[in-house]
Amino acid sequence: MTARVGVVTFPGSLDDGDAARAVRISGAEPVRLWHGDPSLHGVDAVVLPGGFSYGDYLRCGAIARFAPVMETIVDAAQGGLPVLGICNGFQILCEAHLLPGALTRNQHLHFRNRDQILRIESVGTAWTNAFQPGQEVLIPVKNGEGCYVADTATLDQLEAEGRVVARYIGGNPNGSQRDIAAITNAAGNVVGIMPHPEHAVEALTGPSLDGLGFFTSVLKHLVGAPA
Amino acid sequence: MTTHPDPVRDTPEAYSAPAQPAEPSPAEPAYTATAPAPQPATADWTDGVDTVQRANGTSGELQPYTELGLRDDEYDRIRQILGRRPTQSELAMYSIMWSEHCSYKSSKVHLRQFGEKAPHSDRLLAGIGENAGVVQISADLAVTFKVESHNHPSFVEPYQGAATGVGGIVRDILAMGARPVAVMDPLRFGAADHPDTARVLTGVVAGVGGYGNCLGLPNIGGELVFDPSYQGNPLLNALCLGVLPVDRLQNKAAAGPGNVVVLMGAKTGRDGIGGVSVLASATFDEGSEARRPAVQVGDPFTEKLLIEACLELYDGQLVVGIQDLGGAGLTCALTETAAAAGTGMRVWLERVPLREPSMDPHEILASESQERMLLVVEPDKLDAVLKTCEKWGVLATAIGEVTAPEPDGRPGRLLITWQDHLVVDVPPGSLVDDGPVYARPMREPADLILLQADRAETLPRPADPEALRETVLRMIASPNLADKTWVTEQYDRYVLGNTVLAQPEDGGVIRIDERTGLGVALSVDGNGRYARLDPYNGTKLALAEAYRNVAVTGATPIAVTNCLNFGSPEDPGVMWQFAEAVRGLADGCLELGIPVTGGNVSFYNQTGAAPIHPTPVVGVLGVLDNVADRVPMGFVPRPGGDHDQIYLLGE
Amino acid sequence: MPRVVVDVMLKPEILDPQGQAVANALPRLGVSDVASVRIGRRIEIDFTGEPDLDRAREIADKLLANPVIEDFTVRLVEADETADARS
Amino acid sequence: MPRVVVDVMLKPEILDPQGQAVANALPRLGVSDVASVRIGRRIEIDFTGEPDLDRAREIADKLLANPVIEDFTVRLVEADETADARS
Ligand SMILES: Nc1ncnc2c1ncn2[C@@H]1O[C@H](COP(=O)(O)OP(=O)(O)O)[C@@H](O)[C@H]1O
Repeated sequence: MTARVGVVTFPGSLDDGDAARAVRISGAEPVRLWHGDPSLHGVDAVVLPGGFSYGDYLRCGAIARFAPVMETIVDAAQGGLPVLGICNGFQILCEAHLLPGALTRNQHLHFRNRDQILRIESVGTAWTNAFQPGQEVLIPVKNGEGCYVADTATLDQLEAEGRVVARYIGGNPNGSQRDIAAITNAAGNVVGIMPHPEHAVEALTGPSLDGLGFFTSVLKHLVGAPA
Repeated sequence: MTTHPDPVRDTPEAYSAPAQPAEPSPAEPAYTATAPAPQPATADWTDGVDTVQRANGTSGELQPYTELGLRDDEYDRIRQILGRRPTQSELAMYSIMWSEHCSYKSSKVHLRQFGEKAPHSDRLLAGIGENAGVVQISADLAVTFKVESHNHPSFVEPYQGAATGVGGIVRDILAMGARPVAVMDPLRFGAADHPDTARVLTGVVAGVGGYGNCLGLPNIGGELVFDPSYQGNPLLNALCLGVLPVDRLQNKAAAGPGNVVVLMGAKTGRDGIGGVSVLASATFDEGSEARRPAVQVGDPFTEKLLIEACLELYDGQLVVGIQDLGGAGLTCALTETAAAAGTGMRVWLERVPLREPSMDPHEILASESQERMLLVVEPDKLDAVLKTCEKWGVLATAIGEVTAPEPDGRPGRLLITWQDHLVVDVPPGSLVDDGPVYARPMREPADLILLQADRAETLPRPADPEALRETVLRMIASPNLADKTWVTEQYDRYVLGNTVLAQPEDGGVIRIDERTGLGVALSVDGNGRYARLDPYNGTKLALAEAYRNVAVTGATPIAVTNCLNFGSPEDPGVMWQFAEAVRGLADGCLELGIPVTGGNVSFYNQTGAAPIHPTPVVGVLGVLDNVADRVPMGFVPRPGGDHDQIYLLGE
Repeated sequence: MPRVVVDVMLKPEILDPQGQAVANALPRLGVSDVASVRIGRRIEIDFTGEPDLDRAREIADKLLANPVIEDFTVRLVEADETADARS
Repeated sequence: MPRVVVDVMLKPEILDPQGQAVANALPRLGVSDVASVRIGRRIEIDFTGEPDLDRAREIADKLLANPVIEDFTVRLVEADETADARS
């Protein structure tokens, strides 16, 4: 049976179609979820896509956190449902307190879009088990508020527990503390990542195929490979 | 030095151009940086609104038409059309629709060459005269594209000016039934090291990025040129590309008497009504100018919802006609939709949702508030339309209905009431189609001969390797040739997942059909310095460059759009440059065998009496049957160590 | 040492998409008695010596606000006061 | 009718790149006596009825500020006062 991976559309979501395409290319069935519908329609995992939910006018992700679908997702995530937040999705996960810390304005104050090398630091999550530890991957970043911040205690804890999932290599594009590009919760089922793996799944349109690993990881995870 | 005779005279003698006093209208009218002229003491607007009935009884009342940019003969013609003086609201509407920006009164006589010289094309589903040209690219798919300017606002408030420039062209594309899928941004700024360039450039780039990124439209190319001639008048041109199934093509005609007229999107506020604020009623206190913002603020989030809601309406076949609200707001949308169908329209203006309740009828009609569309809907589909809008959180309000043409077959009339007072009663076509047309005087600029005499051959040439090296280094360090990454990094080029080529490639390539690989290539180019030296060949050169840039991606060029940025048309030298540029583009298109499908004219780009370099910007669109066959710019290393041969084509 | 606070708000007639987005989100938090929300910037300036209001006004006019679309006010606030009041 | 003003500022230990950019630009305007600039948000809330400070505090806590990185204050201001003071 093919896995069903939900992709949430908030008003202002932009990369939702791309996330659904990536799910399809990885071999799963994408299921579109609507912000106003609290039901997850029985999906096996959820992607919160990139974009500017609600215009990102107050703080990125601040308003989306209160969407009806998010209440269900927060509960399900606490129960172990794999959830991947990409860019705006990462911001929403932080705002919803599923992940610690916050994403703030890029330190150079500009939106930045570039092809970025990341090092996968943790392969123990539901979304990264298909990578090798320390593997370097090429994935586009594109964000205006991607600078990850948290207090020192939180950062130290993330490091100590192996919850820094990916780091920027060869230049930090937004000033993130400790070059953090992606983190996970303690259980490893919820991952937030600032770069866009869904834009690195086709040779024609992406800088690499490295993004596919995130989506195949969750399939592996769902068929029972230990996370 | 030659003086060209007026080539065309198709309007009554009174409306062909004599040497006339300067018009106050700037290129993008209704937009003013400075406070409008004080209201003439003679105007006596009483407490209430200026109704048709009142206008009938006060035919001698003086009206501030000069301050609104209308000439004596234009005002007389309005009175002749109406058989009375116009009401305040009508005067505002005529001043807007007969402005250079909306009526193309100085450019029309030249632009018609694009139609006359156009090579035949079976692909063209909609051409000049529509919101944007539509070109068929397969049995069931079409694309639409157009480039427009938002130059003056981008100088005063660079971020918002640029942002709303992108927003405006996106709505043009949306109105054709298309999903917007990419943008491009040809830009011109003053000298790179001028302090004000830092303000304008950073603001404009952030605005183009801020709006486009937030809409989820990949930016696939553009231009960045520095030249002192743009110091006080930068150019922000924005191009948008859209895709539609052939059978989803929309049009703006308000057909079908009894159909409902729906205003959709943002609330209407006092945005950009500076141009008509001389009509403010006498009860307005001093300082009321402060309440009339000349710059609009964009709301890309609302526009994104507008796009999704409109596409759902099209797919449900819920609309008969649709028109975006741009620079001329409701005035333009109401008159153009009615005129296109030959119908009349009845509008209850107090139903328009307002951001500020105290607005007067003429302000509502002139408002340039962004993120709005006008729909024509069959009554039994109204509920479904409102429901779709509600789903997306977009405001939609029935504000009027389509009425029948006159019994004798003449077009219907546009009747607008404000709380049961009739404030507008006009034939819509008189605003849209019967505006003044001028064949303005033209003269080759006096300095052209000298400019042309100063030839490149007289420049010192590098004589030895060291000098050559130094020249090359100087060139690649010059702002116009240097790396553009600082700009392009601020734009999302990945969103939607169909960008096959983007910066720094010569042309952008977008995949249109994921199953077949069908796609299009686009390039926009212009060269103001060349056009200054020779506007005819300079424009051909811009066309040829865009054509080549598209061709080298592997695409077959099939259609052209353009944005003609010039100084004041009242300057015979500028008018000559304009005429030469249009002639060059039309001839070039004929030679290359591709049609101009649409475009935009921006006049009055000058600082004081000094015009910018004539800057025709030309966009060319090509088709690729399979985007996998695209040819990127870089030489790709061959597997197995085989070497490629390199050839130089051309002279 | 007192600090200078510059408040920059969009002019009342200018569209405020941010404020609008927040106002639209409030009903979901169970708040129904808010008529309008406007969002602007608060800028706190600390001078090395005596706070200089005129200087601050000049900075606001040239750098912090665009007078075409924004209004600003400049005032003195006790520094520790603002910090203390924060929750 | 008084309005509620919520001031949201980044916590002192969080880097404020916007404020820093302004501070760095000041010498070019000939200003050399500014020690620091911090930029936050000022949010003006008008209630339909009596302004409700507790309600406003709740909105600020849940939505307007992110307690991980920001502090806020909530206070009442006379509406016309704020408007008058603007230059
Ligand atoms: N330089 C030009 N070349 C070709 N067509 C033009 C040019 N300028 C304007 N047009 C056409 O004239 C019509 C009116 O233009 P415009 O007023 O810019 O459109 P809109 O009403 O969408 O703002 C459009 O169909 C446009 O394509």
